[in-house]
Amino acid sequence: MSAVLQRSAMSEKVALQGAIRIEDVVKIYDPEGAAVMAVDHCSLDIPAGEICMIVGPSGCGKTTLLNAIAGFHSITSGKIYLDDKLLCGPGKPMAEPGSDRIVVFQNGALFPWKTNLENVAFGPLMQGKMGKKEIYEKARSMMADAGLSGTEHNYPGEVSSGLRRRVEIVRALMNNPKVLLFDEPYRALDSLTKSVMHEALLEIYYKNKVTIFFITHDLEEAIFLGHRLVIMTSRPCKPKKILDIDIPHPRDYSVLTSPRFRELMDETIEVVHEEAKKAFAAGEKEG
Amino acid sequence: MKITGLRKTLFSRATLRAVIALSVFLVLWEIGSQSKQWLGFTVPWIGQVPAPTAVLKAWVELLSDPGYWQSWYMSTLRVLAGFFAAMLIGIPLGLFMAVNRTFNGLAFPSFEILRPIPPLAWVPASIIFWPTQELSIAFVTFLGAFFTVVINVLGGAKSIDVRFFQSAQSMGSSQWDVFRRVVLPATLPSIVVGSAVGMGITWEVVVAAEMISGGGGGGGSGGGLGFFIWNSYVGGSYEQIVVGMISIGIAGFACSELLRTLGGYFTPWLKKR
Amino acid sequence: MDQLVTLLKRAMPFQMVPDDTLKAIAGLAKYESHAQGDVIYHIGDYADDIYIVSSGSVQHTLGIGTQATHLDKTMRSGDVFGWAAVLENQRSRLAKTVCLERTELIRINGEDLINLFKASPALGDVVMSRFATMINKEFTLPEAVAAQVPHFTQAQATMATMATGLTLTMFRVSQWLKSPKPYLMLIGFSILLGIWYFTVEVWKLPRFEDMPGLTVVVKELFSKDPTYGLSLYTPEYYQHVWVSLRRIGIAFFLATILGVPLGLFLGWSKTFREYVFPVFETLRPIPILAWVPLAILMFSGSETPVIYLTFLASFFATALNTMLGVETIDESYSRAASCLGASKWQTFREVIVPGAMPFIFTGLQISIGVAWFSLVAGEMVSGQFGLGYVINTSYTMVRYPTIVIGMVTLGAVGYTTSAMVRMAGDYMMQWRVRELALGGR
Amino acid sequence: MTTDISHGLSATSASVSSKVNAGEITVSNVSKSYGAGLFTKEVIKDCSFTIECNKLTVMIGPSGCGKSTLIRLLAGFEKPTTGDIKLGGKPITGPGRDRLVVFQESALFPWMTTYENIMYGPRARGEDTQENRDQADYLLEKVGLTAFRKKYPPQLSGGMQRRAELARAMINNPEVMILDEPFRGLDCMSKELMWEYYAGLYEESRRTNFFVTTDIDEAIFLADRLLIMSNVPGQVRATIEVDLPRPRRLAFVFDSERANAVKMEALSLLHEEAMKSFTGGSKAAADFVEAYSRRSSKAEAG
Repeated sequence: MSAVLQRSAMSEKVALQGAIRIEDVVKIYDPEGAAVMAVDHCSLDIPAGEICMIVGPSGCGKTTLLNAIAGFHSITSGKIYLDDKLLCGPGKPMAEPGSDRIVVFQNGALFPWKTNLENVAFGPLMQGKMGKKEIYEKARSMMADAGLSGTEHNYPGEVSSGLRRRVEIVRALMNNPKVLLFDEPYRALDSLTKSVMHEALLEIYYKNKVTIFFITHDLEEAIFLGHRLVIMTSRPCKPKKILDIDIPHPRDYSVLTSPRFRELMDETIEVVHEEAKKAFAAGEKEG
Repeated sequence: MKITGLRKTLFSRATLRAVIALSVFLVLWEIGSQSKQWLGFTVPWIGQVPAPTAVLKAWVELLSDPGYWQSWYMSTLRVLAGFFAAMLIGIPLGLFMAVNRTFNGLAFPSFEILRPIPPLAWVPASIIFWPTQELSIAFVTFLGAFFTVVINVLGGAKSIDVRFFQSAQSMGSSQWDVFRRVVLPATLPSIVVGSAVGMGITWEVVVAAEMISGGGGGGGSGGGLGFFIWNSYVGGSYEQIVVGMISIGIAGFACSELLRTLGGYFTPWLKKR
Repeated sequence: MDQLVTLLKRAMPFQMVPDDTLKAIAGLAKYESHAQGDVIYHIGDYADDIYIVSSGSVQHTLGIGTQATHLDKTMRSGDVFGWAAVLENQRSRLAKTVCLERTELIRINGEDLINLFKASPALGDVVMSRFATMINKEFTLPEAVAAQVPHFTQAQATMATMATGLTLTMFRVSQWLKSPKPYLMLIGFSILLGIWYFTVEVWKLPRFEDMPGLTVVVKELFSKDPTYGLSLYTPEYYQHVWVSLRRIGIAFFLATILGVPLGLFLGWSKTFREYVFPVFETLRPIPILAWVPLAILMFSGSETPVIYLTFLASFFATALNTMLGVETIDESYSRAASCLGASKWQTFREVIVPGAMPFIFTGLQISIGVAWFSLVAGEMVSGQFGLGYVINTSYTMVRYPTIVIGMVTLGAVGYTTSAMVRMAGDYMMQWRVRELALGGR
Repeated sequence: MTTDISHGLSATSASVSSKVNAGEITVSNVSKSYGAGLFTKEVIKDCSFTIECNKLTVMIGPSGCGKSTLIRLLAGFEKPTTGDIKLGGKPITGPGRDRLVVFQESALFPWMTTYENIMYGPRARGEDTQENRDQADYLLEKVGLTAFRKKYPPQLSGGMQRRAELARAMINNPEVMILDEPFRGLDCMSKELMWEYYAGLYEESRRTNFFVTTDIDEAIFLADRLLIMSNVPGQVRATIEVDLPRPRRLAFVFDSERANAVKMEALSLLHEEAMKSFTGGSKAAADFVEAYSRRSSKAEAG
C-alpha cells in the first residue's frame, strides 16, 4: 500500500515536469554532398503531462525530431529545451541521452538475451542508485501492476508482441522518466491487438502522468490517444496544423464510434491525406 | 559528382588511417627484422622474418624470372580446374538434393559423414588413386570447394520462401517452369556466396597440396606457388618465401573479387537502391 | 446512491464505466456489514454474488485443515473478490473468506451484472477484460497458493512438463521412424560402402585395386594385433588422437581469448577499426598453409609452428565473425541502453557482448573447422605425432589402410569438437534456444 | 451462433437453386487440423460459408484465427481434413489459375523486374503474345508504374510493390481473386490510399474477390459482404451485408451513419474475440472471458 502511495506522490511531482520546447529546429543531412533537409524551422511547445501526437507521412522527418530530443542525432540549428534545461542548441548540437527521456522503439528494443524482469530492472541497475534487491522488488510490483505477472522469467522472444510492448513501457517507467518518446511502437501489430494496446497505454498513463511525445501515421490512433495532434508536412518536416482533441479523458474504445471522434477525423483526414499523397507520389520508402 | 566522390574516398579519414596503420605495421616489421643490426639483439619471432625492404628487392628480381610466373600459371590452372569441377558437379547435386526428397534422404547423410574430414587428409589417398600427380592435386582442390558449394546451394534452395512457389503455381506454372524461373534465380545468390568461399578454400588447398606432394610432375620451377614457397624454404632464400606468400594472397584475393563482381552481374536485383 | 457510485468507481473493474451505467450497477448492489470473524463463504459454497470491500478487510484461505494457507493479499477498501460468481464453469467458491475486522461490503449478483453488460457489449468487454487482468494478477501471484490447489502442485506441474517433453520427444522419434528418412539413410550408407567394397575388393577395378579395401580397414581397426601397427587396441592410436586434440585445444583457446575481444573492439570502436582492420585485411587473404615455412623459421622446434598455424586460422575466423556480429546488432539496442542511463562501458558489457553472441558462436564453429583443416596440413608437413602425421607417414611407409583409419578418426573427432562448440553456444544462449524452440515447433 | 451460420447457408441454397455461378465458392463443413495424435491442433472447425459471385467478400478476425489456413485451402495448396470446397460447383483439387492469391507482404519475385513479374503468368503458360504484352503495358499504366517497369521489387516502395502485385494477379483474368491481408505492413496513410485504389480496380472489373484482413476500417470500406471469424478453431461467427453505395470514397464512407453502425456491430463482436486471444496467456482469465462470451452468445440466441 505504501509503495502505491509513494508512487502516486512521485507521479504528481513528476507531472509538473517534462515540458518540451522545440524552437526553430533545422536538420540538414549531408550524404555525399547532397544536402537533404529533414526538419525545416520547426517550433513546438509541449506542456508537461500532455500526450502530444505527431502525425505525418512516413519518411517525413518525424523520427529525426524524436532522435534529436532523445540525443541520438545532432541538429543543424535551433534549440530544444526540457523544463528550461537546454538539451541541444547552438554550441551543443547533440543532446545527452538520459533516463529522463526514454524512447519506446518502433520494433521494440527489449534485450532478447535478458528475461523480462531483467529488462525491466535494467535502467536502475545501470544507474546504480538503488540496491539490487530493492530494484527487483520494484520491478516485480510494477510488472504485476501492468498485468505482467507470470511472465517475469520468460525471455521477450517467448511472449506475444502485445505483451512485449507492455514490458517495454514498464521498463521505461521504472526510471521515473519525465518524457516518454514513442516511435510508432504499434506499427507492426495487427489492428485488433493495437486497439487493446491503446487502452492499456492509457491505463498506464493515468497512473503515471508523464509527458508523451508519440509519433504515428495512424490518424485513428492519434485522435484516440492524444490531447493534442500535430500534423507534419511531408519532407522537410514542420507543423502544418495543430489541433486540440477535446474528448475528455479517461477514454475507452467506445470513443472510437462517438460523433465527436468522427468530427475530428473529418477535420483532419483531408490535411493528412494531402501530405500522404505528396509522399506517396514521390515514392518514398518507408521506415 | 563521381570525381568528387572518388576524391572523397581517397582522402577520407578512413583511408588516411589505413595508410598510417599499414605504414606503422611495415616500419615495425622492418625494425623487428633488422633488430640484430640496428638494436644489437634479435627480437623474438619477427627477428627471423626477412625485412620488407629485402622482400621488395627479391620481388623485383623475381619479376623478370620466368620460373616465378610459371608458378603463378601452374597454381592458377590447378585452382581453376578444381574449382570448375566443383561447380559443375556441386551445383546440380545441391539443387537435386533440394528438389528431390528421396535423393536428399539417400545422399545427404553420407555427404554429412564425409564433410568433416579435412580436404588435406585426402592427399595421400588421392596420390595413390590418381595416375598423375597433377590429377591428384586437382582432385583434392576439387574436394575443398565441393562441400562448400553443395552446402550453400542446398541451403539457399531450401530457404526459398514458400509463397514464391505458391504464387507461381496459382499463375499456372509447370514444374519445369517453377524450377527454371523460381528455384534457379532464387538460389543464385547462395551460389555466388558459396563459390566465393569455395574459391578461398581452393587456394588454401592448392598451396598445401603442392607443398605436401612436392610440386607437379615437372618439378623445380614448374610446381606452382606452394612449391615455390617450399622450395625457397629448402633453398634458404627466405625473402622469396614472403614474396610467395604475398603472391598467393594477391591471387586468392583477385579470384574472389572477380567472382563477386561476376556474381553481382548475375544478380542485379541484389544491388542497393 | 451517490456514495455507492463513488465506491464502485474506486474498484478496478469499474474505473472506466460512465456514471449512468454505474448508477444502474449500484441499483443491483446490496449493502451489508459484518463483524470481525464473520465467514462470508466457505470452500465449495455455490457462488452467486461478487463482493466489493467498502471498509475494513477480509482474508482468503485456500485449502482445508493443516493444508490451509492464507492468501498473501488482504482485501481492503475498493478491492473486489468472489469473482467465481461471474464464471459459468466455476460456480463454487475456491476459498474461505473471513472478515478480519468490522467490514462493510457491497454485494452484486453475478448473473444480474452479466445481464446488465450484455445490454452494452462494448462496455461489457472493457469491464470484463479488466476483471480478467485482475484475476490474472491475484491468482498467479503466490506460488505457495498454487501449490495448495490440487491441480497445480509444483511437483505435479514439473512432472507434467517433463512428461509432455518426453512424449514430445517420443512422438518426434516415432514420426521420424515412420518417415522414409532413416531407411533412405541406411540405403545411402550401404551404397557408399558397397561402392567402396565392390570396386576395390571384388571387381578390383584398375586404380581402385591399389586403394585400401573396406574389409582390410575394418579388420585392421578392430584387430588386437594389427598388421600395420594401428588399431583401437594400440596405445599409439590414442596418443595420436590426444596430441592432435591438445594442439587443437591450445590453438582454439588462444584464438578465442584473443580473437573475440579483438573482434568486439573492432566492431565497437570505429576509430580502432579504421586503424587495425586494414592490416588485418591485408594479412587475411594469405592462405594459412603459405605460412608453414615462415612459421618454422619463426618458431623453433616442431610443436610451436603447428600450433601457431592452427591458431592463426582460428583467430581470423573468430575475430572476423565477432566483428560482423557487433556490426549487425540493431542500433536501437544500444540506444535503448543509453536512454536507460547505461554508461559506454556498461553498454559494451550488457548489450554489445550478448548481442554479438550468436555470431561469435557461428565464428567459433567455423573456427574449429578451419583449425582442423590447418592442423592436418601442419602435421603433414612437420610434427612428430598427430592424425595428420599418421596419414602422411602411412603413405610414405606404404601402410595404406592406416590412412583411412586416420581419415575416419579425423572426421569423427572433428565432428565431435564442433558439436561441443555448438552445445556450449546453446548453453550460453538460453534465450535463443527457447525462442527458436517456440518458433520451430 | 447457429443462426448466423444458417443465414450464410440460406444464401447459398438460394443462389444454388437459381444457377451455379462460375465464380462462386462454397465452403461446407470444412475442418482442418495439423499434427497427429496427442499434438493435433484444430485450426478450422466445421466452417461453412459462401463467397458470392461478382462480389467483394471480406473476412475479418483476430490474428491466428485460421484465416491464412483457410486461404491455403481455398487456393488448393492444402486439402481440408474434412468437408469440401467447391468453385462453381466443381470441387477444388489443387492450385489453379482460376483462383489467384495475392499474399500478405509482397511475393513479387525479387529477381524479376516489375514488367517481368507482371508477365510471369502469361509466360508460364507460353502465352507471351502481343496482346498480353499490350495488356501488361496497360496494367502498368493503370497502377501508375510505367516509369518503374525496369526496376526490381526491392527498389520500389511498399505501396508500389502492392500495386505491382495487383497488376500481376489481374493480367491472368482469374475467376476469383483471393487476397490475404495484401496491405499489411504498409503505413496507415499509404494503406488508405491503397484502399481507394483497390476499390476502384474492383469496381471496374467486378470480379469475385475474397479479401482477408484484421483491419476493421479496411473491411468496411471495401466489403460487399463481411464475414466475421471466431477465435481458434476458426468458424464464421456472423455475416454482415455492407450495403454502402459504390464507388466508395474515403471521406464519404467514414461519414456515413450506416458505416458507423456496421463498425459498431463488428467491433463489439471482434473485441470479444480479440480479448480471447489477448488474455490467452492466463488460464483463469481465458476461462473467464470464454464463459462471458458463451453467456452473451446464449443471450443473443435466446
